[in-house]
Amino acid sequence: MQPHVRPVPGQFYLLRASETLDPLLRRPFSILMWDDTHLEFLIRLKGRGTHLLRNMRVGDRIDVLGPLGNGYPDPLKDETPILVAGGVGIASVFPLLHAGTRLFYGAMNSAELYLLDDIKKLTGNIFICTDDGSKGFKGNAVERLIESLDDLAVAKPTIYACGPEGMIAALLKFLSERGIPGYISFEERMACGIGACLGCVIKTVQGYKRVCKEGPVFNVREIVC
Amino acid sequence: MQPHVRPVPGQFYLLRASETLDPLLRRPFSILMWDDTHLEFLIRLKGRGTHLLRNMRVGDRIDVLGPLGNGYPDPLKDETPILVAGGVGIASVFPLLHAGTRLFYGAMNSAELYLLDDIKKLTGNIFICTDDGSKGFKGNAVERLIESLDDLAVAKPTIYACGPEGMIAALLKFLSERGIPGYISFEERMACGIGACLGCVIKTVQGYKRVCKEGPVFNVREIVC
Amino acid sequence: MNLSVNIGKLGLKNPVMTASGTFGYGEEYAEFVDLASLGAIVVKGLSLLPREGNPPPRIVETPAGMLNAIGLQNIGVESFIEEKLPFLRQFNVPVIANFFGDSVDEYVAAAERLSDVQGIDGLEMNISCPNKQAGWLVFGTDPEVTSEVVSAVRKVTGLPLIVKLSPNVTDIALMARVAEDAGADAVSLINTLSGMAIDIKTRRPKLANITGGLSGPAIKPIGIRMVWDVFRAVNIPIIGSGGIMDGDDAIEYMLAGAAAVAVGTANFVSPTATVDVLSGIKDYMTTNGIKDISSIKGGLIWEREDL
Amino acid sequence: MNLSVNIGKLGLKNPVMTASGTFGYGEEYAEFVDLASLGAIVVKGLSLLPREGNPPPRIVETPAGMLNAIGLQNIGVESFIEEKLPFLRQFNVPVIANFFGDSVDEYVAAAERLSDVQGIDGLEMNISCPNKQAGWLVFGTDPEVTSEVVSAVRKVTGLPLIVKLSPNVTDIALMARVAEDAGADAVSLINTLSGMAIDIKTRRPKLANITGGLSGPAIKPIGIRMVWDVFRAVNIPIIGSGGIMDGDDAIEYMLAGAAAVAVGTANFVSPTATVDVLSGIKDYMTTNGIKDISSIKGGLIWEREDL
Ligand SMILES: Cc1cc2nc3c(=O)[nH]c(=O)nc-3n(C[C@H](O)[C@H](O)[C@H](O)COP(=O)(O)OP(=O)(O)OC[C@H]3O[C@@H](n4cnc5c(N)ncnc54)[C@H](O)[C@@H]3O)c2cc1C
Ligand SMILES: Cc1cc2nc3c(=O)[nH]c(=O)nc-3n(C[C@H](O)[C@H](O)[C@H](O)COP(=O)(O)OP(=O)(O)OC[C@H]3O[C@@H](n4cnc5c(N)ncnc54)[C@H](O)[C@@H]3O)c2cc1C
Ligand SMILES: Cc1cc2nc3c(=O)[nH]c(=O)nc-3n(C[C@H](O)[C@H](O)[C@H](O)COP(=O)(O)O)c2cc1C
Ligand SMILES: Cc1cc2nc3c(=O)[nH]c(=O)nc-3n(C[C@H](O)[C@H](O)[C@H](O)COP(=O)(O)O)c2cc1C
Ligand code: FES
Ligand code: FES
Repeated sequence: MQPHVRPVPGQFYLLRASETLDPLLRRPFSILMWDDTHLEFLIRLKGRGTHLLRNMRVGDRIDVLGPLGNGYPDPLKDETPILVAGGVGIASVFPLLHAGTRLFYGAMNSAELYLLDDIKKLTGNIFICTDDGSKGFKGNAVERLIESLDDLAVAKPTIYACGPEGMIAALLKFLSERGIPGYISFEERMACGIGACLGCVIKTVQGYKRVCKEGPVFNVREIVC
Repeated sequence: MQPHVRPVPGQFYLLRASETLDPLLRRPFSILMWDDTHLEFLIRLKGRGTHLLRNMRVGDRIDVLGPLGNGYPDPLKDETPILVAGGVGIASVFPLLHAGTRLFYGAMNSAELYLLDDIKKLTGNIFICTDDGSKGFKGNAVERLIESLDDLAVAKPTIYACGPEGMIAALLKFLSERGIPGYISFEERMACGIGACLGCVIKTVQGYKRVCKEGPVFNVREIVC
Repeated sequence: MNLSVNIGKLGLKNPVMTASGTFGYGEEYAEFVDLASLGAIVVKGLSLLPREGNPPPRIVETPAGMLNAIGLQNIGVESFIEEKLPFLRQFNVPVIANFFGDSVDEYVAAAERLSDVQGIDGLEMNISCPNKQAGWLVFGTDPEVTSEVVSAVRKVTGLPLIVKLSPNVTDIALMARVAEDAGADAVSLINTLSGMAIDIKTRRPKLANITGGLSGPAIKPIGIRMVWDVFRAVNIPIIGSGGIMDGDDAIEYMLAGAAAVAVGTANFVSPTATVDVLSGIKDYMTTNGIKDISSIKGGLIWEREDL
Repeated sequence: MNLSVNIGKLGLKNPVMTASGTFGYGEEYAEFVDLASLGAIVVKGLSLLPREGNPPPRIVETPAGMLNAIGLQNIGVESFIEEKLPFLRQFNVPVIANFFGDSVDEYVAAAERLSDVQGIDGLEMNISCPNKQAGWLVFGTDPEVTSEVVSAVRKVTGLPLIVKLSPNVTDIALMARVAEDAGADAVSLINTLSGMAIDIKTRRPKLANITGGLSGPAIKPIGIRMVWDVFRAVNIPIIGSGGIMDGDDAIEYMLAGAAAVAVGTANFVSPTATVDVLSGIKDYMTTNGIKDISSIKGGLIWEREDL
């Protein structure tokens, strides 16, 4: 592999495993880890595209486009970043983990909690939750955040989050009620990934914005639910 | 693999390697060799379907439909079968080879002559030809047949042939001029392979007939050029 | 689980039919499929007299689809009745005769003859073929001609009459209304889209007939849209087709408004496609707690003011 | 090797154009493609005033294709001229402004304004959009309305005028003749086919707009057929599009009658698709000893009496 443009946390790549005309479009995935010659992704099997990726073998060629999108902004000096992830959304915030970073991580059940060992190597401040209680707190990551945030007593908490729709909706509600700043990585169907097709928009206070170009990370203040 | 219906020489199978919707249709291939648990094919790389077949690896699932079509009829008691093959057409007549069978086998060049070692194990009566003279007689298999047939002085020669269009046309002309009987395996685009779509017809004296059902082997007397 | 549906007065035990021209006369698939398990068998399009069809090549694969220019080759109404129908009558499955003509008179004569025999349970008129009297015009693209030919056939048959619409039109809903007004008991759509492919090496058309009909998964989005357009325009049942490969595709057509579905090109990809579609439909019903398949017809949830 | 072609009085250095709406305003692809190497850049469809477009989801993948319902989101003619055109003018490449309106007046006003500035080399009218005055009717499906709107635009512009035809019609050749008679210098086809997809779990349309436009390889056979139909019907040049993924596809369109080609959905699959198509065309010319690309236009070899 050739040396590549280094991504920043929260950016994503478009991958294509298919060599035929079906499936046709590339699939977007957040960058998980990287070094000079490797890119690593965490991919949850969903439909045809991810299954084709799963069936690839060492030595197969994959078509990679990226890094794309904006990535997470750095927290201001006096802010304390708090990460919130749901399921495979951990991939997006994982590169933000540093020694001691606080992470609220939830999933439907323990089988959908990924990378726990890698996470634990980086930080002990993890709040694990599962909907079915099979691991950690029984409930979702946002409920846990709401319960714990005041107790944590951190200075200027700033949320960095990625997860499924329901979690994001609850999070947005909480952050806006409490006036807490935050950055959330959004998902939308994509074709081009480079801002040309206008396929991937979400509603913001300034009208539709492209998840692949102005996003995937948006300031919570921009978002219109 | 489950025990399968045993094919007869000249029959074919429809194979499908693709698991996606493109390419969509199965591809027809003559049966080359078989036993209780194996089927063997000789496949020349042509377009997308054959390239997908090539990329398969041991353990991959392949979708197999067959045996299909009629296959070659047995020669009559007093007839002497003579096989004529062009390039990959050898696959079709290969199962007819017995000790001593006469085979005229031609190709563009020596690289497109297949299975020579296997053939030689079965018979010494081989007449090899290449268009470029890189192996054997310089010229095509039909020219060679025309030149040699009388010298062979066989009783009631009956031709069994499979090969490219040009070769088949020359062969049909020669056989009809000389009134020699013969059976030729034809190729036509196929969809269903089982006689339902009427996609694979060729012109015969009794109107269009289906290569997949009434063929692929036709009596030379039936064919309208 | 109730899988039965009605196409006019014709009751089917389940909504999975075969698409004309892709299932031969039924017998070709008998070794792969229990014919009695199907909702109905629609046979290859028949004309009054036998037809030779087009010269080969008749088939080309295209991206996620195929073009065909069979040219309506068939053995003719009489041979069908004598040679093919007795086989089909052995099975407990409705037989629908797809038919066509080059003139209104030919349509009428074929319909009359087919209505005259035991063992044919319904007629499907294919109006996607050229009208000899009107030159290149096709019966299924000019509303007036469509109305004339459907009305004429309606007069001579008491069998359930399905009109199979051409998708090569500006306004499919209009064509469906015309068929309904002319007496059709149901409409069937979509037939193939007119298409073409060229061999760039030889510079010749890949089909001897130059153009052909596009079918297969490639056209499914167009079929779904047209069924939905027609569903909002007529009161008679719709038989949906176009790229149905599995049970999920069939459900998609039914949510758009189809009462039943026809499986076409999928039979070529897998000879058990029809029964696989049926078991996929059952799986969906089980998973989603659906007791009666008819309850999902037109069940698309949507809100838009401008439609 | 001569790759240059003419679209009316507009000379292109090669026949590879971008398809409107798939190449943004050009700048999005500047890091992947040397814009000056293209035949022409056709920008995203512009309206007099900016448009918000449809709510998401706007995109669905389909077998060998995709549906889009962007809803003609664009920054409007004025912002285009101020913010986007200066960037494009840096490159030695013709810029074609694709535009549309909800009424004849809006078409005329947009065309007038776009004809008024330096740096726009041609206009492409998209007539596949709904006509507010005529309810659901689309400018591109009723010959009388098409004639009216094209004539009106022709009167106010001296720029080469390309009319982009809708494929959702019974007779595309008729629509092309209407455009030619109304003063078009060229026609461009095909735009997307109207299609739809349903999520069977939620029973909702996969696109917020319910229906969308089908593009990509799936529709290529329809595009080729329509270009061939139009080629035999008009004398003005044709810009072919619909599923062009590589040089071979482009050659296929040119053999059917296209003078130039537009690359659309392929840009999403590979951002270098346009230049890859161009080099594929060159390879074909080399392999086949073709000196002048124009010599293959309409070079399909065919014989049939009934057409
Ligand atoms: C910016 C971004 C980052 C992402 N990062 C990750 C990640 O790190 N790991 C991971 O497992 N998944 C990630 N996803 C989701 C991932 O893109 C989808 O799961 C994947 O595209 C599904 O493809 P499929 O063919 O398996 O599923 P199918 O459902 O068959 O896909 C059909 C179509 O829908 C699109 N699609 C389906 N689900 C989504 C979705 N959630 N978001 C956007 N498009 C979708 C596909 O791209 C495809 O075009 C991310 C999505 C976005 C937008
Ligand atoms: C009865 C029969 C037996 C055959 N036996 C053999 C064999 O033993 N070994 C072998 O290498 N080839 C054989 N062929 C030819 C083989 O089917 C084609 O080479 C193959 O289908 C090409 O597929 P592709 O996707 O690689 O090529 P593409 O050109 O991409 O195929 C496009 C389409 O055209 C069809 N097609 C292309 N060439 C042919 C052809 N010659 N005949 C029929 N359809 C064609 C394909 O099936 C496909 O539908 C046989 C063909 C027939 C009809
Ligand atoms: C090879 C072939 C032959 C067909 N013959 C007929 C026919 O005789 N009469 C008819 O009404 N439709 C005919 N059709 C159209 C199909 O019945 C069906 O409407 C169409 O193919 C779309 O469905 P599909 O995409 O599932 O194939 C034919 C289609 C194919 C592919
Ligand atoms: C996302 C998208 C947006 C499009 N926007 C426009 C547009 O604004 N104006 C227009 O005339 N055509 C538009 N089109 C149609 C394309 O220009 C092209 O005609 C069509 O997609 C067929 O070509 P393809 O199959 O190569 O994509 C759009 C197509 C797509 C996929
Ligand atoms: S995916 Fe095309 S603009 Fe975002
Ligand atoms: S391939 Fe269908 S009839 Fe032969």
